[in-house]
Amino acid sequence: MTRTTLITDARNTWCPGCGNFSIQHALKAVLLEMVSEGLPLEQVVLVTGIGCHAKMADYLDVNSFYSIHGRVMPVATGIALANPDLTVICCAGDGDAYAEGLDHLIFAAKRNINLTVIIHNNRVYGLTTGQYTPTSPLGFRGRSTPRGTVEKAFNPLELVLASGGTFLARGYTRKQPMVRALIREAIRHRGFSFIDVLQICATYNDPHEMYDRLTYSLEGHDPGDFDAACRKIREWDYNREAPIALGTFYSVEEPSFEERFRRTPQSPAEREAAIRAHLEET
Amino acid sequence: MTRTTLITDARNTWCPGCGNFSIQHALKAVLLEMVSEGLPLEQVVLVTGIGCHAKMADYLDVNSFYSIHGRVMPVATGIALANPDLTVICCAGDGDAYAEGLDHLIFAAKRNINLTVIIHNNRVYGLTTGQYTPTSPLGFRGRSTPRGTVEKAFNPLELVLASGGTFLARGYTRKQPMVRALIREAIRHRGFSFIDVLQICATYNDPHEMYDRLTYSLEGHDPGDFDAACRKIREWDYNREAPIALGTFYSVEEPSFEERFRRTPQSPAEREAAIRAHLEET
Amino acid sequence: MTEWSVLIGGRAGEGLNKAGMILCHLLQERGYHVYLYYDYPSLIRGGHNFSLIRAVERPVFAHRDRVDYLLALNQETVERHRWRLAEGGVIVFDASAVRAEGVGLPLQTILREVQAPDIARNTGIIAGFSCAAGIPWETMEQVLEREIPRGIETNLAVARKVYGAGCTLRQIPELPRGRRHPILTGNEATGIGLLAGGLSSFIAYPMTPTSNLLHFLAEHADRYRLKVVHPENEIAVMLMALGAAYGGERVAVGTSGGGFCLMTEGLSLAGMAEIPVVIVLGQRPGPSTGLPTYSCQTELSFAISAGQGEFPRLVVAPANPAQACRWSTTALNLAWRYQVPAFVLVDKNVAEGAADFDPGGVPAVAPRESVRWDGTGTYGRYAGTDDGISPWLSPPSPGQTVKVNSYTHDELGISTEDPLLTVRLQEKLQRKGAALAAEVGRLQPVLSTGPADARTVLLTWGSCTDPCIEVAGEHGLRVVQPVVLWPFPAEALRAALSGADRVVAVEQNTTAQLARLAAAEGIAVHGRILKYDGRPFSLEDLEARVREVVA
Amino acid sequence: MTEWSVLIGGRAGEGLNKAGMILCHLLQERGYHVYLYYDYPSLIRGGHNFSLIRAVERPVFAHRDRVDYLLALNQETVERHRWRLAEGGVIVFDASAVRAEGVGLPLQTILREVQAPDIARNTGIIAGFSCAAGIPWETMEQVLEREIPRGIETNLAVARKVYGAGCTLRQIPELPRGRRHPILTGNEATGIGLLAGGLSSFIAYPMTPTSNLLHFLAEHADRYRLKVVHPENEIAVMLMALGAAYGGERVAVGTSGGGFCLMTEGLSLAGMAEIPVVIVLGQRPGPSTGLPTYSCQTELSFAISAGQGEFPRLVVAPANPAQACRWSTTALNLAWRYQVPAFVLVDKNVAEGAADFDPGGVPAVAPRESVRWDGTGTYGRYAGTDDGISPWLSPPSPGQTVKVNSYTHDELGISTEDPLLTVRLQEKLQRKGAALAAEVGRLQPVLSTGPADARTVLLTWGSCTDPCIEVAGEHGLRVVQPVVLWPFPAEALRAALSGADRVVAVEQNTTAQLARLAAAEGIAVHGRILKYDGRPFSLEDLEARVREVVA
Ligand SMILES: Cc1ncc(C[n+]2csc(CCOP(=O)(O)OP(=O)(O)O)c2C)c(N)n1
Ligand SMILES: Cc1ncc(C[n+]2csc(CCOP(=O)(O)OP(=O)(O)O)c2C)c(N)n1
Ligand code: SF4
Ligand code: SF4
Ligand SMILES: [Mg+2]
Ligand SMILES: [Mg+2]
Repeated sequence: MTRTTLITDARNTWCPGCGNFSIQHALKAVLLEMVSEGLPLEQVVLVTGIGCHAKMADYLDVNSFYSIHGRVMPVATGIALANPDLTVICCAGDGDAYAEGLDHLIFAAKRNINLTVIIHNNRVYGLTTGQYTPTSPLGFRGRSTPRGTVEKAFNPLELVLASGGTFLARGYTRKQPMVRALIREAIRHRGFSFIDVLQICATYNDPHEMYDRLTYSLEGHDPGDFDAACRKIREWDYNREAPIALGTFYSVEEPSFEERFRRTPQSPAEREAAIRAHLEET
Repeated sequence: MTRTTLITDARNTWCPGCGNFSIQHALKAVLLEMVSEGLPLEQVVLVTGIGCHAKMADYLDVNSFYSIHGRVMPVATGIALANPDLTVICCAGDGDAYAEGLDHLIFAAKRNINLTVIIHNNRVYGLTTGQYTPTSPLGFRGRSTPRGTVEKAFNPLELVLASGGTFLARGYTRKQPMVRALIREAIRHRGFSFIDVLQICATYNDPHEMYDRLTYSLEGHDPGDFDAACRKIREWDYNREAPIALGTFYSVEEPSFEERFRRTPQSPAEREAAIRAHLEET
Repeated sequence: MTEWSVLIGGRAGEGLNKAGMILCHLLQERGYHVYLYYDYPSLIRGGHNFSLIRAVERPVFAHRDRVDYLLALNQETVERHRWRLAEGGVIVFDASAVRAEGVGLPLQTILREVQAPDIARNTGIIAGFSCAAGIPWETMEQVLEREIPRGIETNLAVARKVYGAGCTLRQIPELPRGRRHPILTGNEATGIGLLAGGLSSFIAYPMTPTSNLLHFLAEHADRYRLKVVHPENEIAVMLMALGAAYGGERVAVGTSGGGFCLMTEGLSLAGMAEIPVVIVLGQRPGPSTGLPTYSCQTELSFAISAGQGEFPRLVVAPANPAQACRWSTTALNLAWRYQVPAFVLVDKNVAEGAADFDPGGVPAVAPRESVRWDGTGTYGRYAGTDDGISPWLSPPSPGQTVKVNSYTHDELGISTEDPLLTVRLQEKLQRKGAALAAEVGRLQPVLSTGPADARTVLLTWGSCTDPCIEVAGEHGLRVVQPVVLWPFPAEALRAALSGADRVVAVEQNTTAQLARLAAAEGIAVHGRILKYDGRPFSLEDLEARVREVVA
Repeated sequence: MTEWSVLIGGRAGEGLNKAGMILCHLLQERGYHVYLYYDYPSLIRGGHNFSLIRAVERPVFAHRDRVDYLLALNQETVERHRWRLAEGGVIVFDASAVRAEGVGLPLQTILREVQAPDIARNTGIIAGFSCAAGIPWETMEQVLEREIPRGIETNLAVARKVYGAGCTLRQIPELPRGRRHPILTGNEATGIGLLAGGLSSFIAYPMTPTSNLLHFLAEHADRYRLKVVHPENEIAVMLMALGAAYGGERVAVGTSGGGFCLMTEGLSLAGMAEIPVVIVLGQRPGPSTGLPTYSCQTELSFAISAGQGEFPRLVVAPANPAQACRWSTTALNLAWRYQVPAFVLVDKNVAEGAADFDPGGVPAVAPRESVRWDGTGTYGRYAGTDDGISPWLSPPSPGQTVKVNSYTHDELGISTEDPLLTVRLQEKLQRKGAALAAEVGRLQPVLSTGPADARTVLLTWGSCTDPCIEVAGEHGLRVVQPVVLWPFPAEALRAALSGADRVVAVEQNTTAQLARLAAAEGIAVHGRILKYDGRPFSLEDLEARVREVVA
């Protein structure tokens, strides 16, 4: 029964007003759409880290790997390697993907492995009660930095672009239809697709007034133009106020990693013959 | 006695023709120069990872922390935090800094902590006998990829620039005087200084013919110009042949991390009083 | 013995931990020692949270199932905890949200009248309780003023309305009391202990149950001129700590099992390079993410054997905030003395449980230094000595080089692959371990409570200790707690167990890890009382289990 | 017993491992079983390397100090190893570089004459040896042709010149021989064993002593349609492996202690999420970087207790390539059967030592699957069963969801914090562990050699086993080797030790880790022979130590 709604019976424990709801709705809607267009739902695998965002694995009634903090990308990479036909979607936190496991994000982009990565970028550690993350602005006061951070945020899109990602976008949880469109586009994209979603954390970090004021939709932007992508990505540096573009910054086709590892499994008899032949040669 | 030469009695075991010799000479020369100009040698601390490059810790007769594979940056960060007056120099391998411990490199740059980072980028794991690294070109045949890699190299300078590094340069071991000049400049620079040194590995990866042909010195380049730095950094992507600029791409002044943590240590009496006062308030 | 238990429950995000602390303060004002157990799931709002406070004439660190007062902010609290209500127990509840028998308070109306925010419902309930328990208005006012930093006026207005309308139902009598003490969690007490040990840097990545140690030290960094750093992940934490220690800082890190996994490679480096560091390791149920906000004792074997290779280390496991403070100081001092990694192995119950804390228990601040280099000849970071401890030097030192090394090395710190130097290095580490063990043996590493001639002994550790002591008291049993778990104090333990013919291990894990350690030393354990649902033993729980086993 | 030892030494980078292998092949052609120990420091060129080959009538995996032939490419080899020369032993050396008594070969001249590269000096020395040992030219020619892939003509030219000028000095007689066998290192045999177990993916980050397993499987990936991936670091290795296993691959990883540290968090995830994976863990001396290219047995306790929380796992520790092959197959099969992580715990001596390998010892390829879901009702990844093993399903499966979870979870894989479900999960894991232990008990987990009534037993494991067996033989002792070390086969061990009144542990570490494990099960160990210089026991070494202890 729950199959038609894609929602499990697990009790939802996100705070009222949390941006995660918006991402959940968007993702659910896209999946239902794609299923109605013929995608077998069982082909979908959701991989999450640990954090508020990660509860998506409990809430969505799809295959899921509720992994550990920071390790969404390698888990997802392993799944895509095992079966390149699966649609592997990653919901990762900013603490997850930008701090604990940043290297994996960069290598997933470098390999251009076919994953759809949605970063629930609330710019705070939600579940551990409000510490700064790598995208918290300079001076952010969290529980580990009560006098304010002394390091600037980095711009994750810049990093992923430098790493070789082939699809880069930014969303905002209070612009749900666009998030939905971006997720759809990202899943369709063959290769590494990355969406940094600015997510409201109602409890520890809620800059919605600022986002509402500064965000705008990319228009007339050519996502095949690398230099234009750079410029637009750099417009806002996650520290100072500046216009914040939403939409797809960059999208190009490149060979994807997991395809190079497609193999027909060897039967036991074939394997045995292969070993025998090998040992004879040695 | 060895103090004047800065070389210990340890037996040198680099292969004949190895580019590490060139970096060693350059570094030694710079240190001797700086010492003659008044830098107290005991203020210098060398931090290395594990790999051929890392033997520098055994060979140079300076304070050193011969650490573990991939962890040069956090060790060096800890040292700089402990004592911001030390001159902390990092010799890291490309396997070290770009694979095993890439996240630390990015965060060191993000923090703009005052380190001088020299990457011995031979684009191969030397000590473990010749596997590809993140800067090995697409198709590189190493012992873990005998049919050639299926992922492109990334451009480490692009990544460090996106991370917030304030000094970025590239050297080449067969241009020793320039390497020396760059190291000197990097040590002088207050903040995170990063030099990607293209290093010949005589045994597993020796593209010196190609480097000799394609490298050129940056001239008339303004290292304060971010966009120009981007352009020059992107000229060569570590995969296809293209002109390879050597020199300082980028250099700007920003507040450095360790300075924010300068503290006069608390005496036991002060500490005791502080605890007493604290508990009284609680 | 006069004692009282109070439970306050509601939804996550409603400030139930804070409310529990206020109740502790109120009861302390009435002359009691207090203990707070705080139970919450891993989420920010909406799950069921509760604080359980026990107030007793003497210091305790254990709770009872039975409660005298049940304070309910929502219906779920009543449903979940009604079974706990003792005879004559009273339910105090928000009548606008809960249906129950007892003291129903029209909190919605009251809050609306004084335009108080929702969070002030806690104050309302606390006022209802105070009134029912016969706690004088002045006492309550004073505590609220001290403990509520913002909006005290509105809160007092709420309290006044509730208190004014009520009457005393079940008096909690005042006891003659001494000096009021601060109420500290284990995390805070650990922090104070580290500070008393001379801590100058603290580096951590947040992870329950030690995140609050990071928060506590970050909050008070200025006061102690402390460097507090929260880096990108636990690998960086450990390696930065080692860099800082090399540079001359006295440094500790905090984490839990999952984060500790990532520190193990650095731990082994600390062992080889002989760099001191203190690791506050907070246990929570695994494997893996498990139950992040609950408790267990499953990392003992792991802490003892983590990291490749063999090297000396110290593991202490305090049972409560008082021990946490004292042994954290000791851990820091021994780490620096012996240049080894030292663990303060706590569990969630110790780390986040709170109790009134006697400031007299804070060790004197007299940081024990490493042996210092005497300045003659050439400095060798790993110079050979009888006890395996080489003099310490942090750079800069004019004319000398300080070389630390993760490879097998000679006395100067230069790498070697020579078999004889390898053996020498291994034996140096062993000698250092033996010296550490000898010193540990002199520190009373095993605590024993109860009749020395009792034939039955509860052998336990960490947060199971205080419940064991209370239960054992009633049965005339002895309780033996090794506080130091490594170097394993086999001799002291054998002495503490002498005359016992029935040793029962009480642990919060599935494999009886302490019992296994003892067995490896030839110390037999005859029974096991194990618990692994993440919750601490209540006295009733443990009492029943003990009765089964000793029967 | 007829046996011969040959040492060939020179500088790193001069191909001494390859030369050792060629010597093995030559001696095998003469009808001998062979063993190769390869000793090299962690550097690419210039240090001292040597291969030590022992040729015996029956299979062996141990070396002697004494050698009959010393083949020296440089003076250092003669100086370092002269003491080894047995009476009547012969030194064969490059007279252009070495001064010694014996067979001096003018290799510089010869190489110049035939314009051979420097590396062909090996061939020259080998030819000198072959001639001196009376190995027929045809045999040598055939072996060289088979083993030297490039430039065989030049090499043969060198060999011809050397061989032509020499004469037989110390004949190595031909033995009647069976079928020629491949000569495999432990790494290769492990690879073959994993492949026989149905391996479909191998993921590793290079680290001595298991890098060569990665290289071997990468080299032969096409032949076996294997996915071989070398990711950014060991954390990624472990997590990719778990992702791949979830996706349906049979996957193993390879590493050493330092890299394994970084896998421990993923290991615990494997335990909680019940995802199988095989970890080939190669031991090398620590702590930390230590001696990267030498050997030890220090990760037993670590492998058993690594990772937060408590969960079942399998640890097997083969003694030689033959066991490595067989037990790697078993490890893979049991991992997938029980959905647990399984270790193949080797040491450098096993991993990089080589011996002739009987292909008949390769287990039949019959991958043992997990229990499969029967397709009825709703699939629950963690469905409760008597033995704790839940049916396995990899996505995609129409109409079903496969949810794995690092949190404490219910049968469907949804997170829970409920105490009863927590207990149920913990007990499910315990039952699974018990089922695994029961199966292990039926697999002959403890091997016993020598007289069953011998009162003195050498209790040993891993690469110490074969030296023990050879030495024990001369003293009439029993040797007991637990091949499975976890679940600890206490019963089988007790049975194997029955009647013994003197148990002596022989291990390559400082703390006698196996002895400790045995003690924890109440099995007493009376003596310890420990070695911790990174080098394997030679038979003379061990003989002397055993004589001391059993005296
Ligand atoms: C290795 C490890 N370190 C620390 C933690 C504790 N932890 C759990 S979630 C989390 C941060 C979550 O932040 P983020 O990824 O941004 O997710 P959010 O809660 O904001 O959605 C941390 C530090 C952990 N589970 N594992
Ligand atoms: C955690 C860990 N993994 C693997 C290794 C093995 N290892 C030693 S050096 C090295 C690579 C060195 O490559 P690089 O950093 O490029 O240094 P180079 O030898 O090329 O100078 C590796 C993988 C290790 N020491 N530690
Ligand atoms: S803490 Fe923030 S991110 Fe987490 S559930 Fe609440 S609002 Fe959402
Ligand atoms: S292997 Fe390469 S990097 Fe290493 S010492 Fe030899 S030439 Fe230098
Ligand atoms: Mg977040
Ligand atoms: Mg390299």
